[in-house]
Parts: sequence; structure tokens; C-alpha cells
Amino acid sequence: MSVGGFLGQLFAIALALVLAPLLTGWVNQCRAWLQNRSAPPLLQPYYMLHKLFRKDVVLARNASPLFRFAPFAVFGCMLLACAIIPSLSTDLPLAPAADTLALVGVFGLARIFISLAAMDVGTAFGSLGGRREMLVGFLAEPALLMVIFTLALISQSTSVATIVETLAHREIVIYPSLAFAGIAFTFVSLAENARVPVDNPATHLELTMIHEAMILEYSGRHLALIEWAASLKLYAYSCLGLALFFPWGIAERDNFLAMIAAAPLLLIKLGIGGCLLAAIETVNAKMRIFRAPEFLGTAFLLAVLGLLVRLLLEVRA
Amino acid sequence: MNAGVPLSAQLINLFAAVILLLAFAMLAQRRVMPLINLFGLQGLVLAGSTLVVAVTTHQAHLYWSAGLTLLLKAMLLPWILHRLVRKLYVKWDVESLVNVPATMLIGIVLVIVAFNVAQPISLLSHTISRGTLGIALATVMLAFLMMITRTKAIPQVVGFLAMENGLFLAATSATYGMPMVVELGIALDVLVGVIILGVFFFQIRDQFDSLDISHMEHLKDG
Amino acid sequence: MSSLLAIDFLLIAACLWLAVGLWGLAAPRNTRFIAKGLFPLGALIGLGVGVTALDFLGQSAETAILVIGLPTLPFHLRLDNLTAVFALLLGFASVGISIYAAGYFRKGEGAAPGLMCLQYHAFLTSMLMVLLADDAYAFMVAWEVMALSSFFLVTTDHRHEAIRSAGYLYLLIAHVGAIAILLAFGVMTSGSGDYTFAGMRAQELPPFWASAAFLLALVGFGAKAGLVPVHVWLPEAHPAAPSPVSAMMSGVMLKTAIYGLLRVSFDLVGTPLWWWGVVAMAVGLVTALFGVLYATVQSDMKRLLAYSSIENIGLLAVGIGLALIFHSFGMETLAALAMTAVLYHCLAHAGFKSLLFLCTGSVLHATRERSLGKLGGLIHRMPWVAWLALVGIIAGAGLPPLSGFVSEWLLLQAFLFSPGLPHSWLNMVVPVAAAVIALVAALAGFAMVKFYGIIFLGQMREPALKDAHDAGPWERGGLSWLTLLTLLLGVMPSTVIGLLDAATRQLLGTGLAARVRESGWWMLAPISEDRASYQPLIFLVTIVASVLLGRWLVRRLYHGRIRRSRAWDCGFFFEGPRAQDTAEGFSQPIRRIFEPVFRMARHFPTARDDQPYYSVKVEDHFWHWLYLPVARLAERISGLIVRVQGGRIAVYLMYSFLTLIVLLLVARP
Amino acid sequence: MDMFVILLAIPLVSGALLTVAGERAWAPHLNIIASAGTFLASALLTVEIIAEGPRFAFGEQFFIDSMNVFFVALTAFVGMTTSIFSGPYMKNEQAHGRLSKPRLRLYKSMYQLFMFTMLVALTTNNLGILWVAMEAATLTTVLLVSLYRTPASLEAAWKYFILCGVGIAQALFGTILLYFAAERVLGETGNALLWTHLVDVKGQLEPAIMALSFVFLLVGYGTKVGLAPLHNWLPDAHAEGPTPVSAVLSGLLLNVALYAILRCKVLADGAIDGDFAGNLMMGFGLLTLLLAAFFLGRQKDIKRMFAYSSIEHMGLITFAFGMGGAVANFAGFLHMTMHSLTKSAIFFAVGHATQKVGTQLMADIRGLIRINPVIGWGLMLGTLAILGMPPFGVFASEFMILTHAMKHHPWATPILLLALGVAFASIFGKVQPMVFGETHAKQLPHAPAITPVFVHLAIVLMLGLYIPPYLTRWFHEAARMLG
Repeated sequence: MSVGGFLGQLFAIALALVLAPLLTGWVNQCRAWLQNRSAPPLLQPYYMLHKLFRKDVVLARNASPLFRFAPFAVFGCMLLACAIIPSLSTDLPLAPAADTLALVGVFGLARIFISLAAMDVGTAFGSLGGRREMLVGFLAEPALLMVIFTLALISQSTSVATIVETLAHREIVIYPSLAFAGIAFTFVSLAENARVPVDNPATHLELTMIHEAMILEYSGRHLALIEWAASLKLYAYSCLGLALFFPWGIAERDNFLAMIAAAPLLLIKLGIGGCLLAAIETVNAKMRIFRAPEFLGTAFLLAVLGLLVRLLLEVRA
Repeated sequence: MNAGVPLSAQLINLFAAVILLLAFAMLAQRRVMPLINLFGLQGLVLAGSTLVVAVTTHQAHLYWSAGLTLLLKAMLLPWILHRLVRKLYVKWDVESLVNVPATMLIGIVLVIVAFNVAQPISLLSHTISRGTLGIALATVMLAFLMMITRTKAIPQVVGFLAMENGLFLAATSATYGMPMVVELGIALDVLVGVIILGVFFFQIRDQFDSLDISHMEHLKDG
Repeated sequence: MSSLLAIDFLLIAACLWLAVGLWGLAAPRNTRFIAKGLFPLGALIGLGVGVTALDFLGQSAETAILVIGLPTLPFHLRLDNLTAVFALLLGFASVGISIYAAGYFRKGEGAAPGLMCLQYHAFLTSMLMVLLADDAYAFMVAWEVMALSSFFLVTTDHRHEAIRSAGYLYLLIAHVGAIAILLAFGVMTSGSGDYTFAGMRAQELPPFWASAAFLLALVGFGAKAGLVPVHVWLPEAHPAAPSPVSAMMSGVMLKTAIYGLLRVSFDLVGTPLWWWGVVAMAVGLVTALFGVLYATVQSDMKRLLAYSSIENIGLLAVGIGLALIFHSFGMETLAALAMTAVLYHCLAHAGFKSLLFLCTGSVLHATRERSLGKLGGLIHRMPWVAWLALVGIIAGAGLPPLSGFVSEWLLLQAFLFSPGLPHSWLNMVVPVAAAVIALVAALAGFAMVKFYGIIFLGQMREPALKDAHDAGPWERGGLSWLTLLTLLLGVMPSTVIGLLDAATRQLLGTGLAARVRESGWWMLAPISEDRASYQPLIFLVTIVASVLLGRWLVRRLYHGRIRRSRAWDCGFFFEGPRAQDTAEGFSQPIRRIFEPVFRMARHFPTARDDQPYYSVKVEDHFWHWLYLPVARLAERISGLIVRVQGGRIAVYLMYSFLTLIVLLLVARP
Repeated sequence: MDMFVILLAIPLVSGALLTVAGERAWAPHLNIIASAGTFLASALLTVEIIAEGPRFAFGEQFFIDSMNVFFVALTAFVGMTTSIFSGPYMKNEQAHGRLSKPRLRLYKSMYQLFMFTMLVALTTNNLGILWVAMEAATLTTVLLVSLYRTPASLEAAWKYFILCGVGIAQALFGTILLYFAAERVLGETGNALLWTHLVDVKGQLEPAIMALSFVFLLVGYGTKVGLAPLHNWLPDAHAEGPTPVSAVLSGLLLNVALYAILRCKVLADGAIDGDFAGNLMMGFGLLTLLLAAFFLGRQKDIKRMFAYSSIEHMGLITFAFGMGGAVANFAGFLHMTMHSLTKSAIFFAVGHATQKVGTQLMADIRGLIRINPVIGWGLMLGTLAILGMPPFGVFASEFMILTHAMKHHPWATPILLLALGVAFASIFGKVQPMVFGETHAKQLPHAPAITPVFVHLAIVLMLGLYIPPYLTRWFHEAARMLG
């Protein structure tokens, strides 16, 4: 483990912590613009986090220690995910700790914690949110795995760093399978991050919410951590998507300068991504919860198609 | 029958044929008392046949056999049966035989089967009465058929005893009799069997008020 | 003592277990002595078994021939590495379960404790003997004794009709399975009459008979393991048994079936055909999906776990299938990868499923309630059990950094190589099967969240739950032991794989250990570091560190104040435990999405009902597809056959007569 | 004194004595003592035969070799345990008012005479005497079956008598034919029915006659064995008689009848080319096994069900002997032993259980384990043993039969397994609720004699795990004798 790598790792983590709320703010702003509303400030999420951290925690009377532990665990999981996903450079000492499969596991772990926490207080909305979150989870996971399989077949690896290196640096080949995989990944990302059309991060209408229903009982620093973790998740998914499908510009090992150069590129890519996300959220309506299986089923089918295209066209040819 | 057959063999065959005839007669007999009489007559003919064999072959134990048969089958058993019938007040019992002609027809088929089965054995026989084995088998089968068609206890037992007659005919005619020990044992068994049956008849009548075995169809699974 | 081999130690342990059991029979009503004296003794022996097996791993096989058995076929025993892996599992799992049982069995509950002690230890002995057996007779004897002793344990509380019929179903299917196994052995001897395993190995079976043997073994061992469609006993028997027994059955006994399947398909039957693997994989996928879907909709906590066991067995069958496929194409390294996944999952499942079953035992003891609809909020009353169960469900959901994830990860890695199969269909279909695995894993998460959330979290659904008490010290000890195993299996995969390597090398001639060792004990990289890697320890440390650091920082920078208040619930006024999801409600999405999979009887409230209620009852399709028709057929046949015994003596005489005539005509020259 | 004479004399004399003085207070003890004495004599005889080899008695009329001395010992043993069991059982029956003193006298004397006839049948060298003894065995037991004089028991006894009488008549015809065939070879020396002489010349016997003769013998003695479709008397007789009688009928008489068939099979095999006798027996065995298995599920009466189970096992044993060869014969003998011991143990337990509950209807018997754990476990373990569950010995023999069938007659294996599976499902499904569950039954006036149950089961258990070498040798010699 080189010193450079270590610094790069710390830098990546710090960048994630800083950029994640910003990305959320950016998406909100874009959306407001697209919807002809006056936009909140770009830094609004920071203000909110700060405010929440300052506030007292109001706990429900029968909240258990698990309820208080969960936000930290979720936050930790997301942080780990961000630390592993190469945003600027593939030279991350933590990267071997988890490959893409394990990364799916990390998100799963976070999901379990937040669902359990949702059930802990014992309100009607909590458990409703919990079960819907798990529903989305088990629908999204096979699709995500198929996407990963397609990529892993191309790069002969499940390690994110290796995938990125293969796609970005080794050769320039057009993989039609990646197109399918990319669309599937987008679908999954929307679902996983509680975005329209599966969920709506802005809603508090009881019967439609998923993510928000789960965190209704949270307040103060706990809520802050959860919101931050949600931003981190969006950031992690965005970076993952960028790294997998638009890996150009991510620095290789032992190349600190390239890493510095990668930072603006990342900002630009994230900016475009945020815009696109806002656009998707604007042109789509939230669907009923039981339409989600169809949506994610489509994602799964696309991913399998990608896999088959990979096996049929690219391997045989 | 050709001329080469000795007189004794002709006699034995005659006796055997009579036994078979009697078996048919028993098959068709509806009433109890005549049935027992027929059975006694069969025993008598059997004893006669055994005596002829004994005279022809000069085997001492066959004389004993003939005597034993006479005593047991022609006299003692019919007597016991008579007594039973009287004591049990079933003298006037009439068996409702279904379709006697059909039964007789089946009987004839059975005789054909028996002769057919016994034929290869008869050909091997060196005794004077080679043909009787088939008749003995036929008698056994007719007795069997009789047991199947009867619904009263006593006729069924008579059928059972008639079967023993057929067996005995086989034993004497085909093999000149079994060893004495065995024959005595068989005779004892038959006797004890009849006595036990007699006891049984009373028990059955006490329980069922009848010797009609169609009452005894309660133990079943189907 | 140096002359004693490992196999001798295991034999002695088996005898000791039996002796402990018989000792219990000497004082059948002395609960205190049996619980606090004999069960810990059994645990100690279990530890001995585990350590012996651990110590043995990697050595060459040892054999023994006992005086008992048939005159022509005395008991042959053999300790090899495959056996050792499963003996390790048996030994270490039994330690935790026995310690737990010491606290679990109390005065005045169910059967005489002495009898239970005998049955329990006979069960342990027979499982050990199953693993050691090296001929068909010894195997069958041990196998059936295992079934029998566990049957008696299942029916401990035989006053309930449901438990009796569960026991009956269990023993019946076990027996049918045993018949299939016996047939498989018979086929494998291929007429040589040599029923030792060595004799079977020596046979070169033609493909048809080899396939027959494999399929019979799959049915036979599948019946014990709970593969669809012979799984129906499992969700009945596991809930019926006392919890330590459920734990033992689910955690260990099911694995003996996996052991048997491995023994037959990789060791005894010779070179496998590729389609065997496809069959095993297909059955496994169906089983896994079926198991997990049914697990999610259960309302009885032990049934939920039982179905989850079915799911895990399905995963194991998938792994075996994959290993068979690779093995049949000569891709031994990849077969070793799949095999390692299988063995690892056996260990992992033994740990976490035993743990979870024991947790239900504690809950059952504390609340006398098995129905999820009447539990809730127990984390407040039973913190020990709740927190240890949390470890169990995370492992059970197949999530990092615990044990269940490692095996699933290995399995998926193996799947990633399946496009390289030299077969035009397989290399396309098999990768897609991995998606089913992913679905199963995610659904398992759903089931586990339901299990944990409904039992331990939320508000107490019944007022009586307020009196629930936490597990006693013995129970805590047992639970902690299993938790420790789960943790260790989770964070030290390389070390464990190094141990399992001896078994894979024995079965496939190659293993993963060399590559795994290269990358250090903290890292799992079975193929190469570039290809895939996983470091659970760093994983764990990072999460723990970020939790602690985060907490410290937040308090440092801001504050740690907390106020307690009513739950907000979006300002909703309707409070109380009835507002929460019921167990049925929680699984409503699953029932809705996978509706055709379930056989449901639902009652919906209507506006005109005086007492409106909603109920849903989920039944197993296989009852109506397979079991009931078979039962009806048997009924019909026997209905025809019993007409033979119609009660009429004349008819009986006619049978006799006709038999005679027919035979005479046959015999006539 | 000659041990063999003592062996036969004890039951005969005590039978006669009990006929005369069966109502005395010491009569029950005499019954037990006589049975024990018989067993002792048989044990000593066994030792003698093992040490000195086969021997004759009463001229050449009786012949004891390693094959039948084993049956003698088994018969005497089960006879002894049954008599021990029947002591308190019959006292309870008397206390319940189901049996009077004269009936008990009849029971005891007939019991001893029955033992005598079986011992004669087992040891005689003369096939004619064998027939006489078999018929006598029927006669002695027919009154035992109707001991209760209920309509059902009378019906059962009547059917028993008629069907077995007719059956045994066929056996006599077979014996006559056999004699006919033998006489042609051995002449009229009176030795023509002596088995030892017949065996020496079995190759010269006329095959055509021997085939017919064997058919008659098989149908005849097969009726007593309970081979389907000649079995119809068996469930009735076993279910309606007193339980000790059911125990000896199932455990012993069936064996003796099968033994008679085996003796004849040796001769038939010697005379006829091909495997005529074996194939017949295999066919009968399979038919019996399958038919009985499907009967089991329909039973309501517990003794009747176990009677069908006996039929089933007789089918299996007949099949085993039909296969022939050292292994199958060995397995057949082993299975006969196991079945005798296990089935009589089951009947002991069933007897006590039905006495406790006061009914033989299985639907009314519940929770035996709570009434009396010993009876409950006895029945449960016995049932599991008879169903072929290891580690009981029945499994050992079934394992050998199955493996042998797989090797030599693979087509039969599915039938065997189907039948065994159906039998398991049926019997266990009925026994389990009887043993387990709740109940409210009262205590018995006389404590049950439960030791025999566990003595039998312990032996069966031991033989399942370990067959002592001398027993193995014994079985092997017996198996070799069958060829």
C-alpha cells in the first residue's frame, strides 16, 4: 500500500462526504428548474444537515438501541461503498476489500438495517416502508447482479477497479452488451435510490412513500446521518455507473497527477448525471407500488439480454 | 378296457368309477341325510377297493387299511354325523343349491382337468390300478367344488370328508397305501377332526341359531 | 495413547455420547442432573469431536472394521477429509446446542428428560456414525437410527395431534428416502455383491446405471435434506420439535444428507455426467426459490426458519450441481470453487440456522408463543437473544461481513465462470441461473427482516409479552458460541477455506488453498486478486470504525442529547400494537407478486360483516399436486384389493381351488 | 436320558396332565414350568447337535440336524416366553369375566399339545408324520381360536378349520404323490417317506410327479403359511383368538408350515430341472407381500393388522427362500427368527394394551405411553422393529434379502420396496397415534408380564447389530442344507 494510495483513499472518502450532499442539492436544483419552480440553494442539503445535527433527538418511547444504532451503521455502509468505488482513481487500498458482489452486499446490509429500524418503533408507516423497501430490494438485486455479470464477463473480473481499468485503459472496443447493461443499471439505480418512478424523495403522502415512510420517526442527528447516507448512496451509485459505463478519465494506479486531473472531470460527469436524473424524474410519474415489479423486471430482462448479447455476439465473434 | 387287464385291476377301476359317481351324486344332493348316506356308501366302496388291492398285492397293512376304512369312513363317521344331525335338529335342512346343472358341468370340466393332469403320472405307474389316480384327483376336486357350493355347515364338512376319501383312494390305488404309522395318524386326525367339528356345530348353533354358514360372513375387510 | 488414531477418538466419542444418553436413562426424572450434568458433558464430547476432526484435516484416510454388523459385512468405518469436515461441523455445532440444551430442558415439561437425553445423544452418535460409515449396511443402520432418534425427539410433545402427524410424515418420508438410498447403493455395487464403499468405488458403472444411482441418491438424500418435492416434512417437523432439536436437525442433520450426496456423486459413483449437475442445479434452484418464497409468507417463526432451511439446502444443491458440471467437463479448479462454496455454506448454515432456531427456543420459553402475530418488541425484554439473533439474521440473509455471504459469494464467483463451459446450451443458461440465486438471496433478506422485525422489534402485540424474560446463562452460552462461530466463519474465510481444502482435494484432486494462502489470511481471493477479492475483516473494521468515529464526532462537534416522546407516525392518531404490520401484512407484497406460487385461501372482510376479519392461509401446492393424489391412488388400490377378503368362506375356498388348478396346469409337463 | 425324548415328552405329558387337572391352582405354574423345561431341553439338545452333529431318534423316524434344531430352539423359546406372558394375561381375562376356568384348562392343555405337535413336525424325518403333526397343530389350535365363544371367534375358528383342513388335504395329496415318486426309486421298504433317504435319491425322483407333488404341497402347507390368495383364514384366526395364541400362531406355526415347505422344496429342487419350486415360491412370496401390504392400511382391529403384517413377512421370507442360494437362505432363516421374536413381542404388548383399554379397535386406543410407558414403548419399538427399522435385526435380514434380490432378481426389487413402503406407511400411521397422545384408561387387576417383550426386543436388537459366530455358522449350515 503506497502512501499515495493511502492519501488517494482518504481524498476519495473526503470527496464523497463533501460531494454527496452537493449532488443531492444539484439534482434538486435541476429538477426545480425543469419543473419551473424556483430552486432551493445548491448548498441547501448542507444547511439542513447542520440544522439537524444541532437539533435534539426526539425518540419514540419504545425505540430500542437498534433504532439508535442503525443510522450509524447505514452511514458506515455507505461510506464504505464510496470508499471502494473508484471515483477518481482505481488505486484505492480499500478496493480489494469488496468487489462488485460485495458492494451489492453492502447496500443490502444498509437496507436491512434501515428496514429493521423502520419496524422498531412499531408504527403503521414504519413497517409499511420497511416491507416496501425490502420489496424493491429483492426486485432490484437480480437485475443488478446480471449487470455485474455482464461487466464481469467483459473484464474477466468482478473487482470494480479491474473492470474500470479494462474498460477505460486497455482497448477500445464497442460492447453492445454494455448498452443493455447500462439501461438496466439506470433502472436499478432509480429504484435503489428511491427516485421517481419507483419512489418519490419529495413526497410525504402516506400511501405512496417508501424511503420516507421508513425514516418518519427519525429526528436530529439520526435523521441527519440517514439523509447524508442517502446522499452518499446516490453518489455511490452515480460514481459506480460512471465508473462502469463512462470510465474515461479515472486515474490508474500510482498516478497522483492523473487523479487530480480526474476531479474536474468527475464533477462534470456528476453534473450531467444529475441533470439527467432530474430530467427523468420530471418526465416520469411515480408508479403504483405494484408496478415496480414490472419496472424492475424490465431492468432484469435488459440485463439478461445484455448478458446473452455478450455471450452470443462478443464471445463467439 | 382291453383283455390284457387283470380282473383285479378291472375291479379297482370299477370301484373307482363308482366312487366318482358317488362324488357327483353328493355334489347334486340337496338334503342332509341322503348326503351322509352317500358319504357312507363312498366309504364302503373305498374299503372294498382297498380290500381288492390288498388281496391282489398281499400286503398285510392294506388289510388293516381296508378294515380301518370300513370302520371309520363307512360306519363311525356316518354314525357320528347322523347323531349330530339328529341332536342338532337339522335333519330336514335343505340346501338351496343354485343351478345344479351348471355345477355338474363344472364338475365334468374338473374331471377332464384331473384326468389330464394325472395322465402323465398314470403312465409312469407300475401298479395295477394306474387309472385310479386321475379318478382320485377328480374326486378330491369334486369334493372341493362341493364345499364351495354348500352354505350349510354339515354338508360342507361332508365335502371335507369326501375329500379325504379321494385322498385315501389315491393313497391305496396309486401307491398301495402309505406306511402304517402315517395311515394311523391320518385316521386319528380325521377322527379327532370330526369330533372337534361336532363340538363346533353345537357352539355355532348356540351362537347363530343355525348351522347356516352364510351367517358367518362378518369378519371381512372388503 | 499415541497409538490411537483420530478415527479411534471419534469412535470413542460416539460411544461416550451413547453412554451419556444411557446414563440419562438411569435417572430419567432427575432434571437437574441431566440438564446441568449430562448435556454439558455431551457438549464437551462434541468439542472433542470437533477438535479431533479439525486436527485430522489434511491427513490421509484412516479405516477401521468393527466386530458388529452382518457376518458377511461387518461395520466398515473410514475417516477421510470429507468426513472430517462434516464431523467438524457436527462437533462444533453440537457444542453450542448441547450447552444451550442444558439450560433449555426444565422440570415438568413434556417427556422424561432422561429419555430425551438418550434420544438426543443417540441422535448425535448416529450422525457421527453416518459420517464414518464405509459400507452400505453401516450407513443404512446409522442413517435410520438417525431418522428414528430424531423422530422421537420431534414427537417429544406428542400430545398434540399436529405434532404426531408431523412426526409421522417425517419418518415416512425419511423411510422412503432411505429406500431410495439403499437402491442407489444396490445399483452402485452393480451386481458384485460387495456393499463396502471401497467395493462401490471399484465398480465401473455404465452411464445408464450410474445415472440411475445418482438420481436415486438425489431422491433419497433429497428427502432427508428437504429438496422439492420431498420437502413437505421439513416445515412440519422442525416447528414440532423442541428448539435444540430443531437446531440440531436443521443445522446438522440436513448436512448429513448433503454429505451423503457428495459422497455418492463425487466419490462412489465414478465419473459424473454433465446433465446430473443440471438436474441437481434445477432441483436446487426450484427448491431455493420455493423455500424462500414460502419462508417469507409464514406466520409461525419456526416454520419460517424451516422454509429458510429448505432454501439453503436448495442453494447447496445448486452448488453441488455446478461442481458436478465443472467436474464432468474436467474443469477441476472451478469445480473446487463450487465445492468450496458448498462446504462453506454447510458450515455457515449450521452456525446461523442453529443460532436462530435456538433463539426461537428462548422466545418460546419466555412467551410460550410461536405465532409471529402474537410477538413483538422483545428486544426490550430479551436483549441478549435479540442482539445475538441479529448476527444470525444478517448471516442468514447472506450479507457481508458474516458467514452466509462468503459462501454465496463463492458460489456466484463459480457461476461467473460458467460461460466458459464447453457446451453450447449450458454456457448460456447457467449464468442466468445466477440471477435466481440473487433473487433468492434478496428474498432471504426479506424473510430475515420479517423474522427479526416482527419478533424483536416494534410494539409488543400481546400484553403478556411484558413478562418475557431473557435467556438464562446456559442458553446465552450456547447462543454466544454459535454467534462466535458465525462471526469467525464470516471474517476468516481464507483460514476456513484452507481447512476445507483437504476435502475438495480429496474429491476433485485440486483445491483453492494454495491461491487463497498467497493473498494472506485477511483476504479472500480464490482465483486471483485481480479477478475478485473480498476482505470481510476490513469490511467489518471499516463499518465498526465509522460507527464509532461517527458517534464520537457527532457528540464532539454537536451534542448527544435525547428526548423521549410519543411516536410521531406522520401525525397519525391511531397508536398501539395493532397499527403495526402483522406477519401476514408484512409479506403481502410477496403474496401478491408471486401469487401463482402459493395456494391461498383468503377471506376478505365485506361491508355487511358483523365482525369483519381478514385471513389468509397459504398452503403448499405440492400437497395437492403430488401427495394427496398418491395417497388417493394408494387408497383406491387398497380399496380394490381388500375385496379379496370379503368374508365368504365359499369364495375363499374358490381362491384356493383356482390357485390349485392354475398351478396344476402350469406344472403339468 | 435321551434329551430328545425329554423334549417331546414334557409338552405331551404336561398337556395330558393339564387336561386332567387344569383347574388346580398350580396349573398355570405347570404350564410355565413345562414350557421352561421344554426350552431347557431344546437348549441342551442344541448344544448336543452342535457338538456331535445330526442324529436320528426312534429308528429313523425322527431326525435332528442343524436346520431343525434351530427351529426347535426358537419354538421352545417363544413357547416359554409366551407361557410366561399368558400367566397374568389369562388371569386378567378371567378377572374380566371373559374366560371361565374350564376354558382356561382347555387353553393350557391345548397349548402344551400344540407345542408338542409343532416339535414333532419340526423333528420328524417322515414326511407323512410331518403331515399328521401339521394337521394336529391345526386341530389343537382351532379350539383355542374359538376360546371366547363369541360369534366372531367361532366364525374365525370355522374358517380356520375349513380352509386349513382343505389346504392340508392338498398337502396330503402332495405327500402321496411324493411317496408314489419315491417308491419307484426306494421300493416298498417303508423308507420312501423318510426325508434323509429321499434326499439321497432326490436326483432320481420323477420330475413330472415331483412338480405336481410340489404344487399340492405348496398349496397345502402354503395355506398354513398364509400365502396369498390362500391366506384368508389367517387374519380372522389371529385377531379373534386370545393374544397368547395369536403370538404363537404368528410367531411359530407359520414358521413350522414354512419349514415343511422348505423340506419339500429341497426334494423338488433335486428332482426338477430349472428352478420350478423357487420360481413358484418367489411368485407366491411377492404376491403375498404386495397384497398384505395393501391390506394393512384398511385395518381397524390391531391384532388383525399385525396378522396381516405376519402374512406380509411370510411373503417376504417365502420370496427369500424362493430365490435360493446361500445368502438368500441365510437371510430367510434370519428373517424367520426375527419375525418370530418381534411379532410375538408385539402381540404381547398388544395383548396388554388391549386388556388395558378394553378394545381391539385401534381408533379407541390412544396414549399407551401414558397409561404404561413400558407397554407403549414395547409396542412402538416392536412396531419399528417389524417395519424393518435399524438397528433391529429385521432390518439386517431385509437388507440381505433386498441386496440379494437386487443382484439376482432386479425386477422384483421395486415390488419389494413398494410393498415395504406401503406397509411402513400403513402400520406406522396406525400405531403412532395409539402409542402417543392422551388417554384415560384404568389400571389392571394383575400387573402385566412385560419382561418377555423386552427380552425378545433385546435379542432382536442385538442380532441387528451383531450376529454371534456360532449363530452364523448355524444359519450357514441350515442354508447349505437347503442347497
